[in-house]
Amino acid sequence: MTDVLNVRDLNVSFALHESEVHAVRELGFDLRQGETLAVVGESGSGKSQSFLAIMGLLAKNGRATGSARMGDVELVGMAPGKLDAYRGKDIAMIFQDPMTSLNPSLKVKTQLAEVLVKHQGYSLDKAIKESIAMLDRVGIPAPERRANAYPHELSGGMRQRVMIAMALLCRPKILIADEPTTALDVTVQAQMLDLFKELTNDFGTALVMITHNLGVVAGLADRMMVMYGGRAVETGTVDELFYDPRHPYTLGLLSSTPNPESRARRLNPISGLPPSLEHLPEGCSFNPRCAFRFDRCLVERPPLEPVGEGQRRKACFYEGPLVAEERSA
Amino acid sequence: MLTYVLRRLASIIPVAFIAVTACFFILRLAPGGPFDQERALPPAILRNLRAAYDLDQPLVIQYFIYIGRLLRGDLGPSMVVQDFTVSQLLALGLPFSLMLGLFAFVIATVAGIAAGTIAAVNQNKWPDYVLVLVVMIGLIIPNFLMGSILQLVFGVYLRWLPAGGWQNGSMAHLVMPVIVLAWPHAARISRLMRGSMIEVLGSNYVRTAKAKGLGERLVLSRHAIKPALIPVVSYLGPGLSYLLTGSLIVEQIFSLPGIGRYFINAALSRDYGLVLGTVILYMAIILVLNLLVDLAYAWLDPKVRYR
Amino acid sequence: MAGITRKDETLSRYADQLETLDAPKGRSLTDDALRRLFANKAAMVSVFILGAIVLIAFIGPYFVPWSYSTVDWTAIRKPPDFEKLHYLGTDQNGRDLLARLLQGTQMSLIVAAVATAVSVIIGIVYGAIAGYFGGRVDAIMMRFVDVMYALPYILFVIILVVIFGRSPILLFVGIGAIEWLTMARIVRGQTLSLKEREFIEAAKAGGAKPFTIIMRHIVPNLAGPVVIYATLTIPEIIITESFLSYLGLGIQEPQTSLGTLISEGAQVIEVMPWLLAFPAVMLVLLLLCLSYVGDGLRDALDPKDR
Amino acid sequence: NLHNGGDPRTLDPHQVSGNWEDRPVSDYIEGLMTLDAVGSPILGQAASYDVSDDGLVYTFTLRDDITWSDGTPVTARDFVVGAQRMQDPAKAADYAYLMHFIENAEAINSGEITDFDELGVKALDDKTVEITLNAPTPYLLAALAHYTAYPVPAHVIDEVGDQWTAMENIVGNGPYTPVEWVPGSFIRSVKNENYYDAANVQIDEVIYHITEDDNAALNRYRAGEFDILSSFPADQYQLLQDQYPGEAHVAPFLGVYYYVMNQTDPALADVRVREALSISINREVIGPDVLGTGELPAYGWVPPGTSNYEGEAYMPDWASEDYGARVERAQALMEEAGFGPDNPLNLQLRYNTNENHRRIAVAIGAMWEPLGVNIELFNAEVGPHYDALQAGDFQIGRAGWLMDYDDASNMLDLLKSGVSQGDGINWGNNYGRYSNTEYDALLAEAATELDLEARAALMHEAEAIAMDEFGVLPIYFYVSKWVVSPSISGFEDNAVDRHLVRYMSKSE
Amino acid sequence: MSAVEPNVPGSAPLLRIENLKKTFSIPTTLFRKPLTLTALEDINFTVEKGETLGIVGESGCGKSTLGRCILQLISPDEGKVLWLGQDLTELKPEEMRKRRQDLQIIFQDPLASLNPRMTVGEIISDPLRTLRPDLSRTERRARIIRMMEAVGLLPEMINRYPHEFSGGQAQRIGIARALITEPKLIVCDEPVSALDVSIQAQILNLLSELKDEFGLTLVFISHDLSVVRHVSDRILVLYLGRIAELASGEMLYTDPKHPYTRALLTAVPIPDPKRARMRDVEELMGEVPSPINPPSGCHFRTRCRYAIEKCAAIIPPLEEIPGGRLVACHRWKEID
Ligand SMILES: Nc1ncnc2c1ncn2[C@@H]1O[C@H](COP(=O)(O)OP(=O)(O)OP(=O)(O)O)[C@@H](O)[C@H]1O
Ligand SMILES: Nc1ncnc2c1ncn2[C@@H]1O[C@H](COP(=O)(O)OP(=O)(O)OP(=O)(O)O)[C@@H](O)[C@H]1O
Ligand SMILES: [Mg+2]
Ligand SMILES: [Mg+2]
Repeated sequence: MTDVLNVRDLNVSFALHESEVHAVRELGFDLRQGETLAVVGESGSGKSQSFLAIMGLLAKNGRATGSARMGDVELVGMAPGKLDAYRGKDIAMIFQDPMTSLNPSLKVKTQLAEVLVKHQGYSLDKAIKESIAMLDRVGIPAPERRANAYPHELSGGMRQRVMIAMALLCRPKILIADEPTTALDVTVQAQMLDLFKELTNDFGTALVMITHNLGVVAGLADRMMVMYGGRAVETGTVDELFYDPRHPYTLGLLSSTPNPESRARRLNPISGLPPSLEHLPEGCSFNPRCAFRFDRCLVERPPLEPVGEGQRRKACFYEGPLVAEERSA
Repeated sequence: MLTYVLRRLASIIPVAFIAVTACFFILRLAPGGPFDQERALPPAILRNLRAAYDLDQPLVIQYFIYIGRLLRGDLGPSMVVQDFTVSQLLALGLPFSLMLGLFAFVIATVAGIAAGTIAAVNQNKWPDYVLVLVVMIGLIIPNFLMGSILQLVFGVYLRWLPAGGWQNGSMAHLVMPVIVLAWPHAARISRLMRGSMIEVLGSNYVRTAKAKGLGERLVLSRHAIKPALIPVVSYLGPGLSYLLTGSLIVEQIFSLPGIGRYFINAALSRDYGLVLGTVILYMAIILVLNLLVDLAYAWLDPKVRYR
Repeated sequence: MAGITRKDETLSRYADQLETLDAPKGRSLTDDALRRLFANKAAMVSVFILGAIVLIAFIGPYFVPWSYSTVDWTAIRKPPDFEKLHYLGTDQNGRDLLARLLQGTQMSLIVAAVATAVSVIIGIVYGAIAGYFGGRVDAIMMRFVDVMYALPYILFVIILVVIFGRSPILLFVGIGAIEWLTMARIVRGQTLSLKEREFIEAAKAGGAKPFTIIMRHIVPNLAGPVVIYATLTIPEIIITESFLSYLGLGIQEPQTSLGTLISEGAQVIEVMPWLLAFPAVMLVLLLLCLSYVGDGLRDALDPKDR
Repeated sequence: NLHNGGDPRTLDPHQVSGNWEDRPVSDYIEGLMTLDAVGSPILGQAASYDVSDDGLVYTFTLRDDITWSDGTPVTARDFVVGAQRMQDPAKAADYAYLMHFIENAEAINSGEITDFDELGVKALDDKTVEITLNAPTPYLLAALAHYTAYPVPAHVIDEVGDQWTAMENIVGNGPYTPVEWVPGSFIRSVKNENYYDAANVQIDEVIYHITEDDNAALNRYRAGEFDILSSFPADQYQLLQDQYPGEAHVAPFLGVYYYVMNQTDPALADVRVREALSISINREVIGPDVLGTGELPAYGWVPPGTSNYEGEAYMPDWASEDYGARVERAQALMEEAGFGPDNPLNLQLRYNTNENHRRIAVAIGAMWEPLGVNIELFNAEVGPHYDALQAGDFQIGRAGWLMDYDDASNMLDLLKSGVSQGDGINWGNNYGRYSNTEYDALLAEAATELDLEARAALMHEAEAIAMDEFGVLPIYFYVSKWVVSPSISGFEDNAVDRHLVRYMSKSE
Repeated sequence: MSAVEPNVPGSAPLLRIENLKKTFSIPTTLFRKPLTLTALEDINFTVEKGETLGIVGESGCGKSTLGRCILQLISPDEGKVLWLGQDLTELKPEEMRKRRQDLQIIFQDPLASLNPRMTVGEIISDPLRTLRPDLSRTERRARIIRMMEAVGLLPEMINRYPHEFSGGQAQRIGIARALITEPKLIVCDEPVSALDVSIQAQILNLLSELKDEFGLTLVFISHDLSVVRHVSDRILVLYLGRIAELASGEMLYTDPKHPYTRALLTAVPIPDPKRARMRDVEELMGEVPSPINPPSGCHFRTRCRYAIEKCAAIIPPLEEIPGGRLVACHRWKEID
């Protein structure tokens, strides 16, 4: 399997009036054809911004450096005019916030069909037909009528599905899905996940799934990447990370998940507050909340290093077993 | 929605009626009358004049006489331009004003939207500053001055264009008036456009459009324009009605047969009939335009509902 | 996490504590906007020039050897002449143009400030109310605006003058009271779509009264178009003033205003160009700076933009 | 072959009142008398006339070959109908009073007589018109060349009534016939081939451009679009002289620009104050410097060149005095009257809105300053301004008088005392309420004097009385300001400022 | 906690919804009549003090609309919203505003519900400013900062604008705003869907603490059944604007009666990769029907494997069945 995306040393920062927010730091990962990479992590840890940077869609005050190569094409720093040849066609993105991400003054079908007209050179009629078919495929009832609706007439879930449909239209090589199913109910979510699976299988699309729902990760992803404070702290296959987390934050995430089968009264969140990106703590960013920290963590930042043989990596100095019972506070 | 349109159209009548009534009495509050001239008219003649125009009746009676005639579709005589009735004057000037106004309107709107968009895309870079400069010149330089300058430069010195007049109806006669009329209008539109465009360009749905790889042109023309037009559209209604009727200076400088001058001159010369006639006309124009604007809102922003 | 409590005392104590610590203070859009405005070069240069113009207009007359009404019989319609201390020349009445220009600028600045303030305030409040309440209220309020549009504004001014006599202040207020119409329409249009946004619903859920919603949630989001339109209104006001003054309804001789100076100067472009050039330069400078400041202000008021 | 002016109210000669209306009207309708190129009355539609010995009855015989532009012959009835319409109260003609010297005209006009046939204008037969006057009127022939005495096409009026001036109905008996009128833009008239002198009418088509903005008109003239301008902005005189030498025609004409002093005002009732105000005006700078077109300073009341007014023009002694001395004397007079630096006289000076009026007011205000007179300038629109003057609601007001007909009495009548009428005194155009019984008596005597010289002497005497008492403040005599392209010949300056196109020709 | 309406005289339930109905009209073209979309119909339930009612259902089934109706942000077409026995739909605006201190909502769309021109501090303090004018500035600020900490926002972010936050952070701002007035009932419209599990756990813990400590009542709308299950005492299942089933969380999960509920439960993703892969989702047949033109009879019948003729003819009533639960299905007995 070939790599479709190689990201190296990606940094994203935002200029604020007095300071700079360094939202993503030294991010690096590879994405293979047909695989599904789940990106999980703290909210505000830079998941969305990393991929917006790759798409060339940062807010005006944002700046990206580093490299993101899609085959031979370097995406970071490419002029928007050139990027447009790839965006929407080879690399597509489903945004997190479906209400504001759809144009309120255009009909759904217009917003869908234009992608096909632009990238596949379809006639408008054909593109609309295709779009309606895609709406149908993502499970929107009465797609012909919905295609004629304006976004505000749709419920949140339907808007989200429209966003998904939009991204899928060109069968992209890389699909970045930024929390695509958060607004969906489980039955539809299941449908969507199937759809994503089909897509990766049939077209070899590489899927990046940004999500908070570990259930979704478990069911869909091949590999996952955990982010904290703007950095990747652990990567590996889903099984590795779920059953043998090596980073305390990963462990924290897993243990704070509510289990549908058991009904504990209290959940186990990670104690403490997420860090401020403006002033990250010295050393490891996670250290103030970490139960396993030792002196070195306070002064030195652990690099993302391979663990054992495989592709697995983590950024933590602690080498011992992570057992929940051992956690102190 | 059809009923909405019909209802709005029907509302022209009562609103125009109110406007006429208000105007009728306000006019009479203002000092001076239509027959004040440089020299005193002998009382007998003044009496004759007043009788000829029913001005000798009590005000309320005059009002009912006027309304009565109005209901029969008669706007009455003009007191100052006696050879024409008010309806004739307006009917003669309106086609010209419509043509001039629409010309200027289309040009100004297109130019203004384009300039505003370009400025917004290049926010705080040199094209932005330059466009602001170019466009604002049209607004800052008062139209009488702009008119004179154009006339001198293109009419007198260069002799490229006729300096005024309208007798043979050639387009060349329209060039300067349209420029004078359209420029400030374009300036306003471009300013409003720039502001709202900047706002829209920062929105998430424009980001979505970019993510689709649409290219800047399409992103602007399909995704950004419509929402960005919303504040501009509210200006377009009054703006167009102003272009149709507010061309006094342009008409005077270029000797054009429009209706713009009646809107001010009739009031100044207390030509009661003509003032009321222009008010009715203006009322109709503005109500229709505002209706169009409100329909345009619904088109631009589907969330806006009619009630 | 017992902080979300009804224990007001605990919280008050906490509040006192906060005072002593340097916990971040709350800031508002205005503070931010000002700071951002200062960072905008074009706007700051313009602010500086504007400041200079204001200063010169108000203090300058004390340093000019002529008063704006003094007639110099020896120098009627003379171009700039440094020996006679007519630095910008004289008009057809032999009055010093520099003195008149300063006086006129002063007058126009006052007119612009007062009338714009009046028109902006009325326009915003009126437009926001109409747009926010919508429906019948909106229809009636907007029809009123239409009627006002249709009535010849000259008549209003004439009647105002008749009723209240000729006070410049009144005139400014009068002009402002005419110019608010378009502002109101623009504000209403924006409000119509703003009020459908979810954060307005959120404010309602927060128990805000309609008036509060309008003032706190709608009006700040109108800032962009309002600022821009206000900078568009100013030239209009200056010209309207000169027209009214020309009709004898505005500023009375021997006082003058920029607009008046220009409309007089426009008559003699070729024969006495100085009478047009200096006031025109002043006006263009003034208004261009205003529009750059307006842009800067709009940008500054937009938190997404820096 | 173009021309220019303001926007006419009407082309009906009997409703017309301004010179911009007169121009197209007088080119399409001709009265019994008409004017030659220099403005003197000559025979028009009339071939000849007789005057009775008492000067009260004039009998005119019409030309044989005259017809309206539609071919219908012009008859005496057309003149009678014209005169009757003029006085018809229902028609409410502004200028009806100009013809009130005709027998019964005034009574008909005010509705006292309802039988129009009693009017002193009668058709003796198809070709003979008889006019009966109240009193001998030396300027009658000139008055008959005025539009108030024009005939109307009775046959058209019979059919369409007041609509006869509509473009589809209009016919004339003059050298041109209007064919197109675009309000706000132009009126176009073409040569009337039925005109008796058509053979000598050179120009085929006249376009009267409606351009209210004088500067714009001048620009269009300079752009080659106009051949003649009927006025130009005074400030541009220099430019015209430099760049278009000889094309600007500035000629005196019959009118005076003056300030009225309200003599019901206690301060202004004092003749010393009035004298001080008058002599401290430096009239020599107004025309050349303030206005720039060189208007003649006015020290007397009757414009130079007025007909039937032979004799030395009034010129006060102080006119030749040194201006500085005059100001000193004025200061002394003011002091005598009780005003001075400590007790300044505050006066409001009203003028109607106009650039020139404003400038003159400013200049004169400045001239009065040394007298300790504080002037507050107050301008208003024409209507309210004259309302205020007529109501006597002012202190000093600007006014101007363009003579309706070329006769000194037209000027002097302005200063006659008011006449008692039912509900008060009608001061007419004597806004300042100047009143002097001797003056009134002299004028009354002149009105019945048949001998022109004696009549002129009486009037001179009256003028001197009023001027010596500073009844008004004449400032300057009007000039007409035309610009005529070198390609036009046949344009002659004249004091009545009426220029018929039939005398002009254009070379290519 | 009994699920059946106790309706003890004198002690009205905290919130009681009766026969609620809400339709929207959807304009079509210029000349045609607008279509009617029935978003909610025939909704009846009660919420007791201190209880958490979970609401689940297909997206577009009217959950948010229901939430808005409870808060009177939109007015229902029919029916009553009784707050302590008082019908909110009949209150005057002024009285309703006073009530708002007790009733709050956390909006579904985090970013859209935040005023883009207000700083976070201002947004959170906005309800306080209107509802608690008695507080001084510093006190208000203290509360804001406390609140921000409570929902996991750093106090130093107080001067940032909404667009400078990530989705999850924005969501927390919304939560903070709802909590700051110390309401008695909060409608949480997917309050944690955008949050990472750790913060989600923190918020859920916070909510349940508030509940325990002050008897806060929640109406908790979510898609995430594990979360709903975790927080809710009872769960209401909506389908196309109607109630399908209402039962205590325990019962619903262990023994779902309505076929739709069953389908939902099997689709819940399991956060365990191996089991997730093995699992067999009972996929629903067919399409979600449109609320504009819903199927006759039982709305779910088109996708229901148990549907019979009766289902197409008669709308199943909401029946009370043993265990104090309600279900709207003709065949609940026969199923399973
Ligand atoms: N325009 C901006 N200006 C300043 N800071 C920004 C801007 N946009 C995002 N940020 C900051 O960048 C950080 C990363 O944001 P990002 O959207 O990538 O988070 P995320 O991981 O996607 O979180 P979530 O799961 O909540 O969506 C956040 O702390 C956010 O506050
Ligand atoms: N303002 C409106 N105008 C027209 N239709 C509306 C409006 N608001 C909601 N709807 C419709 O009402 C139905 C219910 O919407 P609602 O937002 O309550 O769904 P929901 O259950 O919250 O969905 P989701 O879980 O996706 O948020 C949907 O079909 C939606 O399209
Ligand atoms: Mg995100
Ligand atoms: Mg919802």
